[in-house]
Amino acid sequence: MANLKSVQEGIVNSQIWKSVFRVGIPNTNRKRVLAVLGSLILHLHPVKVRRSGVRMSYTWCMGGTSFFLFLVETVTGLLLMFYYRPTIEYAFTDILDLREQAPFGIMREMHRWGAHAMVIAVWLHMFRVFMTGSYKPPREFNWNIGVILLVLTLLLSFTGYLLPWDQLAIWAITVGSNMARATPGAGNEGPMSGLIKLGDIRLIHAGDDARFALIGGRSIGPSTLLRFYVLHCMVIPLAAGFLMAIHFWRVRKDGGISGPL
Amino acid sequence: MKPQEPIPHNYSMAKLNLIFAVSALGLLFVTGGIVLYDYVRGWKWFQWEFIRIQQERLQQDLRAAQQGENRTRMAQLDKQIKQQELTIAAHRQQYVLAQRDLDQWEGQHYAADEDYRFAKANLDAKRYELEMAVLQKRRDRAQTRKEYIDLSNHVDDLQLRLQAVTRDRDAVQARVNAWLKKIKDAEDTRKQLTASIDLVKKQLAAVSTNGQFFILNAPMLDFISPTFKIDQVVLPDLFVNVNYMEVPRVDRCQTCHRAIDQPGFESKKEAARLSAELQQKLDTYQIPQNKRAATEQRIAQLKRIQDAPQEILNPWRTHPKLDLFVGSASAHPLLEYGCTSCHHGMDRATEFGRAGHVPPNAKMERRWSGFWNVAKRQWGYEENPFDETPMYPRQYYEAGCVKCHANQVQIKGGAQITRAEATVELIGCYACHKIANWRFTGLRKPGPDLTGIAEKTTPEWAIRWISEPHDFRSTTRMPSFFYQRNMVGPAVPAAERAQNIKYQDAEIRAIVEYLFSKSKHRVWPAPGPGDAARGKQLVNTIGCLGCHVDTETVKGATTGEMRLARRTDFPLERNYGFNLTGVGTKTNAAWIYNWVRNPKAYYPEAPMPSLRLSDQEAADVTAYLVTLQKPQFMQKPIRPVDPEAVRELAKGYLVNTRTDRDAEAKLKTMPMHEQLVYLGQRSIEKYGCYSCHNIDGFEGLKPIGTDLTIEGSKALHLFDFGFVHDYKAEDGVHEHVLHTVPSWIYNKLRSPRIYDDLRTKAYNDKLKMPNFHLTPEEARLVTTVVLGLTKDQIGADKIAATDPQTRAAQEGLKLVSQHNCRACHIVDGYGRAIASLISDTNFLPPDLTPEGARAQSPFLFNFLKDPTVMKIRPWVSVRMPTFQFTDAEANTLVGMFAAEGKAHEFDNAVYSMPPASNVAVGREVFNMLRCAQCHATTPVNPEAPPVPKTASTQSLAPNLTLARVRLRHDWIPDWIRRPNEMIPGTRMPANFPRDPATGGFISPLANAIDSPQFAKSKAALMPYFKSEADLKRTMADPVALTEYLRDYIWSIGITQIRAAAPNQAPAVIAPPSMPKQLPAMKTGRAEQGGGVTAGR
Amino acid sequence: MTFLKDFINTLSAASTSFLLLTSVFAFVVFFNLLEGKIRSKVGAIFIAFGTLFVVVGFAVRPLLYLGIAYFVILFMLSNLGGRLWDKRVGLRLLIGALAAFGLSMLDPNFFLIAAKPDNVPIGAMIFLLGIFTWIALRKAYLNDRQLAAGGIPWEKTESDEKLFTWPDLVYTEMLCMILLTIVMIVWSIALRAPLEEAANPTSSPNPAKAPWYFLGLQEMLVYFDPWLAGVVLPTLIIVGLMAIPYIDTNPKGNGYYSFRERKWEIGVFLYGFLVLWSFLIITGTFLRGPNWNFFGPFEYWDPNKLVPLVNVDLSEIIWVKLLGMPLPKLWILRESFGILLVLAYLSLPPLLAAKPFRRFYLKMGGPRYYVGSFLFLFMMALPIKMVLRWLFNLKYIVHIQEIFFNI
Amino acid sequence: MAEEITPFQVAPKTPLAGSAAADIRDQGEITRRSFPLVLTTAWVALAAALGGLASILGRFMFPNVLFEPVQKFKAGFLNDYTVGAVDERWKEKYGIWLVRNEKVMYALIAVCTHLGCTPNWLESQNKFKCPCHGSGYYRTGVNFEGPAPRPLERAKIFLDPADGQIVVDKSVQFHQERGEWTNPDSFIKT
Repeated sequence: MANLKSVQEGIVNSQIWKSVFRVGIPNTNRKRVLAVLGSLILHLHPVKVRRSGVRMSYTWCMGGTSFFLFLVETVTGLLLMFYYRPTIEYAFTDILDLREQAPFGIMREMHRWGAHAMVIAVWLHMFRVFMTGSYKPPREFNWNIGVILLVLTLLLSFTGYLLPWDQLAIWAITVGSNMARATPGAGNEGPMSGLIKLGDIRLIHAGDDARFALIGGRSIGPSTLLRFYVLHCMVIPLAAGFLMAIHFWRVRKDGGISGPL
Repeated sequence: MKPQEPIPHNYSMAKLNLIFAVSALGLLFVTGGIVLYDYVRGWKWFQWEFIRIQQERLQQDLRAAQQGENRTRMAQLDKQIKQQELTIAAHRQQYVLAQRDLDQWEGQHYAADEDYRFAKANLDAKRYELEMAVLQKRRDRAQTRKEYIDLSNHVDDLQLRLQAVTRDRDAVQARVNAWLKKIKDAEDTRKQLTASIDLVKKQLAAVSTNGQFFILNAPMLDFISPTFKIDQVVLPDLFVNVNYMEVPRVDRCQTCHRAIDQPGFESKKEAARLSAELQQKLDTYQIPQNKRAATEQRIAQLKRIQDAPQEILNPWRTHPKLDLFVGSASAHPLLEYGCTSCHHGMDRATEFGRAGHVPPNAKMERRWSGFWNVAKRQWGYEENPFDETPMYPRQYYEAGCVKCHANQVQIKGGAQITRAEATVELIGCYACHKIANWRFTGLRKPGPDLTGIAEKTTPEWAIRWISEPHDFRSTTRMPSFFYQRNMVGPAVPAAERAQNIKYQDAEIRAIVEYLFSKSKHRVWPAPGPGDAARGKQLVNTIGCLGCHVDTETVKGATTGEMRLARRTDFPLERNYGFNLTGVGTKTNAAWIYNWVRNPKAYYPEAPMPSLRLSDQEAADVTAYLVTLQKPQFMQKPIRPVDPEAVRELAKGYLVNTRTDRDAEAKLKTMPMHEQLVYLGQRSIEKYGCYSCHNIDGFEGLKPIGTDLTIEGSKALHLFDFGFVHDYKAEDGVHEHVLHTVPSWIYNKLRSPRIYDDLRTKAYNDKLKMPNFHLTPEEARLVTTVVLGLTKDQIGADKIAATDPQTRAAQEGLKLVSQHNCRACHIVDGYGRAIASLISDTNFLPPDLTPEGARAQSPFLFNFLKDPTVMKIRPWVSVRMPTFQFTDAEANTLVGMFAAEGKAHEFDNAVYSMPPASNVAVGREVFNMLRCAQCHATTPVNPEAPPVPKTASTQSLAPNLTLARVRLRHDWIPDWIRRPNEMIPGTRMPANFPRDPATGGFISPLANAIDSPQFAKSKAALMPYFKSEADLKRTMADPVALTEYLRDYIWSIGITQIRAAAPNQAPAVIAPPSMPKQLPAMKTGRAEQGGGVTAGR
Repeated sequence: MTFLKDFINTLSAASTSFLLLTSVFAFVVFFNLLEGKIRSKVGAIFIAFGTLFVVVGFAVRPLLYLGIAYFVILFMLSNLGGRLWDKRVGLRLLIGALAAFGLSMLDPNFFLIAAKPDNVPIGAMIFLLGIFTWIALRKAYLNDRQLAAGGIPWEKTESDEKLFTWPDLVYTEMLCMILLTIVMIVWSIALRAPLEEAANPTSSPNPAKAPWYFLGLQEMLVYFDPWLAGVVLPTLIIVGLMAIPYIDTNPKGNGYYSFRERKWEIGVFLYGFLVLWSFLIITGTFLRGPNWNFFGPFEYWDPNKLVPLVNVDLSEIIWVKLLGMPLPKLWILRESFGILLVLAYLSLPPLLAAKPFRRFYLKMGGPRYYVGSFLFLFMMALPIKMVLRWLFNLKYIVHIQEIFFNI
Repeated sequence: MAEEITPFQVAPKTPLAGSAAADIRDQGEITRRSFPLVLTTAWVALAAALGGLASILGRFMFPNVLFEPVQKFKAGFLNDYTVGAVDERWKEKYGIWLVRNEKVMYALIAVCTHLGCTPNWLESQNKFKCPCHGSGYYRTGVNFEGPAPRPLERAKIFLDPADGQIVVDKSVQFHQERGEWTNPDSFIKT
C-alpha cells in the first residue's frame, strides 16, 4: 500500500503529468470545475448536470452510445482504408484478403457490426427523446438536427453496404437504389416524369434520372462503387460530424441533457 | 494540500470503481482475445504438422547417409592432414621464408595495381578534357592532346609493370601453395565425403523447433521473419473471373500443401511407380551420364519412402509426376501455373472449407463435413452453391487439362483426358450438344444416314430397334430413348405408366412411318453366289474386325461364365463400326453386298473405307454376314398402336399453332398414315434424331441438346437435382447423388432420366436425354471432359499447341481418330486394337510412331491416297483400306507424321547415288551381318511382290529394293542401330547392343573382323581402306558401319513407283424410286410381329 | 411441439394484418392498464373481438388461430393489470421471451434464419425494443400515478439537485465506452462478417433483400408502387418526424416520462415506430423468403414454393365484377371510382374537423390540424392498403399505367 | 406485489450516495491518504488494454503477404547450362545472367553500375556492353572500359538442398570492390 501510494505520488507530482493535467487531481470543487472547463473534450459538458442526466434509467445513454459508435466506425474505417481499393478489380478480393490473410482483418467485423449497432442506438435514442417529450420547446430545432443525423446514419450504413462488392452488396444496393427510379418527375419510371418532354424527346430517362445521379450509371458498376466510397468515407461523415457539433452544442444551450424544464 | 471536499454522488463511487475495475480487466481480456482470434488459423496447424513430418524424414535420411559413410577413409585423410602439417613444421624455415616473400610481393602488387588504376582514372579525365578542348576549340588543345598521349603511354607502362608484378606474385603464391596443397586436397576430399551428411544436417537445422522458432512465430511478433507464413503465387496471365472483370489468380494452396513441389514426400504408391520408372530409364540409358548418380540417389530415397513406417497423407504430399507438373523444371512450373488454374477451387482461400474442396464420393463427404477434427481428418467442409469454380474431385483431375489443351486431340502425359475425349467423340455427345472448341467441331454425324433406310431394313425391325437398341446389340452406341425410367420406372404411378407406354408406342411407330415414307428406294444389284466359309475367313483376316466386333458375349472378368458384352469390354477403336452380330437379321444381302464393295455409294460421308474387295470377295463376305442372324429379336411382340394416343399426341402439337377447334378439324382431314407421319416428324424434332442421323426434311436444324461449351463453369445452384439422393443403376451399381456438379453430371450420364424421379410432369415435359447405358468408367471419362469445358480466361502464351508444327500434327491426329486408324496401327505410341486378334506380330499392320521419320513424304502421300501403289509386306493379310482421302486430307496426315516423327531431323537427305566404294563396303558388311537371311535384295514389282519363302515367319522381312523410294535417307542407319528403341518388340534384330558402362553402341564386327570366318570379307574390304588400323577403326564404329549399309541398300533400291490412282467416284445405281408400300402401317394395327400381346 | 410450431407459422402469416388492424386498440389496452381500470373495459372489448375472430376463423384458419392467440394475450393482460409494470413481472416476461427464443433456436429452420450473422442484430433489436418500451411505459405509469395523486413526476423532484460533471457524468460515460468496446469486440469475435461470392450482375440471389433497416420500405413495396413506398412515404416519414415538435402543442410531459398527459402523441408515435417501422423490418427479415414469399418462423425457405398472385385493381372489381361491363378505354373514366375514393380519404380531415374532432381543431388551430391529420392519413394509408390486399387481393386503388401513377 | 405498485404513494426518492459525507471511503474519491487497490488494478488493466489495442494497430500495418515480384527464383539444374556460356534465359524475366565456367557458376545482375541501364551480352566480343554510355564488362562482371565505376553485382546463388536445383536470390547482392565475391554464397562450385 505504502509504496503503491508513493508511486502514485511520484506520477502525479511529476512535471510531465502536471503539464498534461494542469488541474491535478480534481478533489476540490474548484478543481472539479476547472477539470471540465480546462479540457477541450470534457467541456462539451456543463460543469454541473441535472441528476436525471446522469441516470442511466432515464437517458439510456443512447445518445452517448451513438456518438461513441460513430468514433469506433471512424477508427476501424480508417484502418480498413489501408487494405481496401474501391475498384471492381480489387474491391472484392481485398475484402477476401481481409478475411484470408490481412493481420487483424477482424477490423472489418468491428466496422460492420458497429454500423448495425449504431443504427439501432440512434433509433433508441430518438425513441427515448420522444418518450420524455424532449423535443418540446425549446428543443424543437435540435430534434430536427437529430432527425437529419438519423437519416445520415442510415445513408452511411447504406453506402458502406456496397463496398465489399459481393452478391449481398450489389443486390442490396440494386434493390435499394431502384426506388429512386420511381421518383415522381425525376425518375425515369416515376409518375409524371413521362410527361416531361422536349418535342418528342423524353427528358427523364435511365441515363439522367435520380437513380443515375445516385449510382453514376444505368446499372450498378465501377462508378457506383467509387461514388459510394467517396460518400461513405468523406461526404457523409463530414456532414454528420458537422451536425453532431451543432447537436451537442444545442443540447447545452437548450437546457442541458434533457430533463424536465 | 487540504483534504478534499466530500460531495454527493448519483451512484455509489465504490460500486462504480468496482465496475470500472471489472470492465477494465474485461477489456484487457478481450484484447487478448482479438490477438488470439487473429493468430489461431487452420493453416498454421498444417504447417506445424509438416515440420514434424520433415524432421522425421530427415532423421531417416541422416541415418541412411551415416551408414553409407566410410570411416576408415576418413581416418586416413585425417592422418594425411596431420602428417603434412608435421612436414611443414619440419621445414619451418623455407615455409616462413616463402610466406614472407609472398606478403612482400602482395604489397608490391597492391601498389602497382593502385598506381595503374589511378593513372587510368586520370587518363579518362584527361580524355574528357581533351574532347572538351577540341569541342570548344580551345587554344591549348594541341597541348592537351600531347599530355593525353603521354599519359596514355604512362598508363600502358604501368599496366605492363602490373602484369609483371602479378606474374612474380603468382609464382611465389604457387611456391607457398605447394606446401599447403596436400592439406587442402585432403580437406577437400573429406568435405566431399561428408557432403551428403552435412546437407541433411543443414536441412534438419532449418526445420528444428527451438526457442528462436517460437519467438519468430509468436503472436504480434510474427511479422519479422516468421516460419509460419502464407505462401502465395501470383499468376498474371491465368485469370479468375469476378464477373465484372478477369483478375490474376493468387494461389495460396501451398500454405497447407507444403511439400507439393519438393520431392521426398510422395505417397508410397507414387514412390513405387516413380522408382520403377526411373530404374527403367536408367536401364535404357535415357538418362545422361552426369545425372545417373543423382538418379540413383533419388531412387534410394524413394525406396526409403516405401519402407517408411507410415504413409504421408494429404495435404503434405508431393505432387505426383513432378517432371510434368509443379516442378520448376517441368512443363507446368508452380510459379507460372499455380494450382487453381488446373484444379479449380477458390484461389486466395486459406481455410479448407473456403478453398472449395469437393468430396469425390459420399464417404469422403461424410468425413469432411464433420467439424474440424484432426484425429478423424475432418476439416470442416462447406458447400458453396454459388462457387462457379469448385475444385475437381479426385477422379476428374484431368478435366483441368482441357481449357489450355482444347485444341489438341492428344495430350502428352494426359492419357485419361485423351481417352475421355476419344470416348466423347465415339459416343457422339457433340452431335446433340454444341461444344464450341476445335476438338469437337467439324466432326461427322455419329449416326448412319437414314435417307435410304427402306433399302437397308424393314419397318418391323426399325420399330423393335428404336424401342430398345440394346436388345439387338448390347454394345451399340445408339441410345435408348423409350420406355425409360421416367416413363415406365417403378416410381411412375401405374395408370400414368400405362398411358406413357401407349404414347411411346405411338411415337416409335410414327417415327418409323416418317422415316420410311421419306426414304429413297434405290435398287442395289444382288450379289452372285458366295461362299460363306470363305467370307468368314476374309472378315477375320482382311481387318474388318479392327473396327467391328463380331461377338456379343464375353467371359466375365470375376466370374468365369459368359455374359453380355459392354462397349468397355473391347478397345475403344473396335466399337467404331457397328457390332456385326445379327446384321443378317437387320438388313438384306443386296445392301450388304454393295455396302462392303463401296460404302461411299450408299452415302458419301460413310465412315467405312473401301477394302477393295473383288466382286467375288464381296459376294463371299455377304454370304457370311447374311448368316449372322438374330431370329429371337424379330420374335419380340410389337404392340398395336392406339389410334387415340396418336390423335392426342398429334393434337398436342397442333394446338401449339392452332386453336383447339382448328386442330380437331385438321385431324379429321388426316388419315391415320398422315397423322403418323405428322407425329413422326414432330417426334423426331422432339427427340432430336436428326442431330445424329441425316434425315430428309431436317437439314440444318440446331442440335437438340444444351450447349456444353462452358458447362464446367455453371454454378451448382443452376443444376436441378430433383429429389434423388441415391438409386440403383441399371447395371446394379448403387449410385449416390452428392450435391456437387460433378456428381450431378456423372449421374445424369449414368441414368439420364434420374432427376425425374418422384416428379410430377406432363408427358412432353419429362426429361428426354436418351440412355447410352454408359458404364461407370465411361460416365467418369465423359464427366471429366464436360467439367473441363469452362469459361476460364487464359493468357495467350499459356494456350497449348499453337505453334504450326503442333497444329499440323493435331489436325492430322483429328483425322486419325475420325478414320479410326488406331484400329490397325499404333500412332504416337498407342493403338492397334486389332493386335488382340493376331497372334504373330509379323502379320500385324505397322507401328506408325516413327513413320514421319521413316517414310519420305511424297511416298506417304501417294500411299495414303492409294495403298495399292506398293505392298511392303505382302504376307500381311490385313489390308490397308482406301479411304478416298482428298489431297488436303492426305497432306494433313503427311504433315502430322512429319511433325510427330521430327522428320526435319532426317530431311537433310542426299537422294543421289552413293559412291561405288561405299556401296562395296556396305555390301560386305551386309553379308557379314547376314542381313540377307531375312531381307530379299532382288528387284520386284512394288505393287505385288512375292511372299518370301522362309523357314519361319520370324524371318519375314520387307524387300530392300523398295527402301529407296520409301525410306528417309538418314533414318536408315539410325534404325539399324537401335530398332528396339524405335519400335519396341520389332522383329528386326539389334545388331549393335548398348554398352552397359557408357550407354554407347558396340559394333559386333569390332573384334569379329579378325575371326577366320570373315577372313575373305576382310581381304575384300582392305582395298577400300588406308590401313588395317583404319579398317578396324571403321569396323568398330557403328555409325560408319550403318551408313555403309545404308549406302548399299540405297544402291539396290528401285527409284520409281506409279502415282496414286484418282479417287474412284461412288458407283451410283439409282433408277427412279418406285411407289413404296408399308404393310400394316395404314391402320396402326400390327398384323406382323405377333399382334396384340400383354404389355410388359 | 410440432403443433405449436405450426400454430405459430400460421399465426405469423395472419399476424401482420392483425397487428396493423388492432394495434391501435392495443394502445387503448395499454392506456387502460396505465389507468389501472383494466378489467371492465377490456373484458367487453376482448370478448367482442375474440368472438368475432373465432366466428370468422372457422372459415379461415389463420384468423381462428388469431382469435385463440388473442384470447390468451388479453386474458393475461387483464389478469396482470397494473402489475405488468412490476419489475419482477417484467423480468419474468423477459426471461419467458428469451426462453421461447432459445427454444425456437433448436428448430433447424428457425436457426438457419435467426443465426445468420446479419440477422443477429435484428434479433437483438426485438428484445431491446421490448425492454425499452417496457421501461418507458413503466416510468410513465409511475409518474402518472404521482400526477394522479397530485404529486409531480420524480424527474422534477430531483431537478434541483445538480451534480458535478466530474466525476459523476464523465465516469459513467467512460464506463459505458469500455463496456461498449467489450461488447463490440466479443461480437466481432463471435460472428464473422458475411461475404458471399463476387458481385455478379447476371445472377441475382433469391431473395434479394435491401439492407435490413430498409426492409420496412421493401415490405411497403409489396403494397405500394415504388414512387409511393420508396420515395413519397419515406420522405413523409422524415418530414413527419421533423414536424412533430411543431404539431404537438401539448405543453405537458416536457422532459419526463408520462403517458396520461400525451396519450395521442405516444399512441401514434409508438404505432408508427414499433408497428409500421420496426415490425415490418422484422417481418421483412425473418418472415420473407425466396420470391419474397411469406414464411412462418419455423418453415423451410423453399425456393420452389409457389403462391398464387391473383391481385385485382379497384377498377376491375367495380367495372367487371360488380357492374359486369368491360373496362372503359379512357383512364380518367376507368379510374374515376378510385380517384373519388382517394379524394374522399383525403377530405376526411375537414369533414371530421366539423364535428367529431372539433376539439382538436380548436386546440391545435387550422394549419397544425391539417398538416398533422394529413401526415396521419398517409401513415394510416399503409395499414389500410395492407388489409385491403389481405382481404380482397386489392392491387391498386388508382391504376393509371399511362403515367406510372398507381396508388 | 412490488412496493412501487401500491397506489397513491409518492415514488421513493433514492437518496444521494454519501450526501451525509459520513464515509469518505464509500465515495472512493482519490485521496492522497489512500489509493484503493481496486482503482490501481482498474487503471493498470485499462492502460495495459489500451497498450494492447495500440500495438494491434501497429501490427495491422504489416501485411502477412506481399504482392511484390519475386526476388528469388529456381533456375533449373546445373546441367541445363553449358560450360563457358553466358546464359540469357532469365534476363527478360528477372534481369539475371547466369555464367558458368569450368570451375564456378555465378549470377550477374543485369544493371550497369554507371547509371543503371541494362547492358547487352556480346557473344562475339565476349563482353557485356552498356548501350547508354558504353561501359564494358568482362564475362566475370569486372568493368574494363567506359564510365562504369565498379564491376557488376552478383546475386546470391545456391543449390536447393531439397531437389538440387539452382536458386537465385536477387535480394542478396555481392560487390566485388568490397571483396564479397569470395563469399561462398556468391557462386556455385561445379
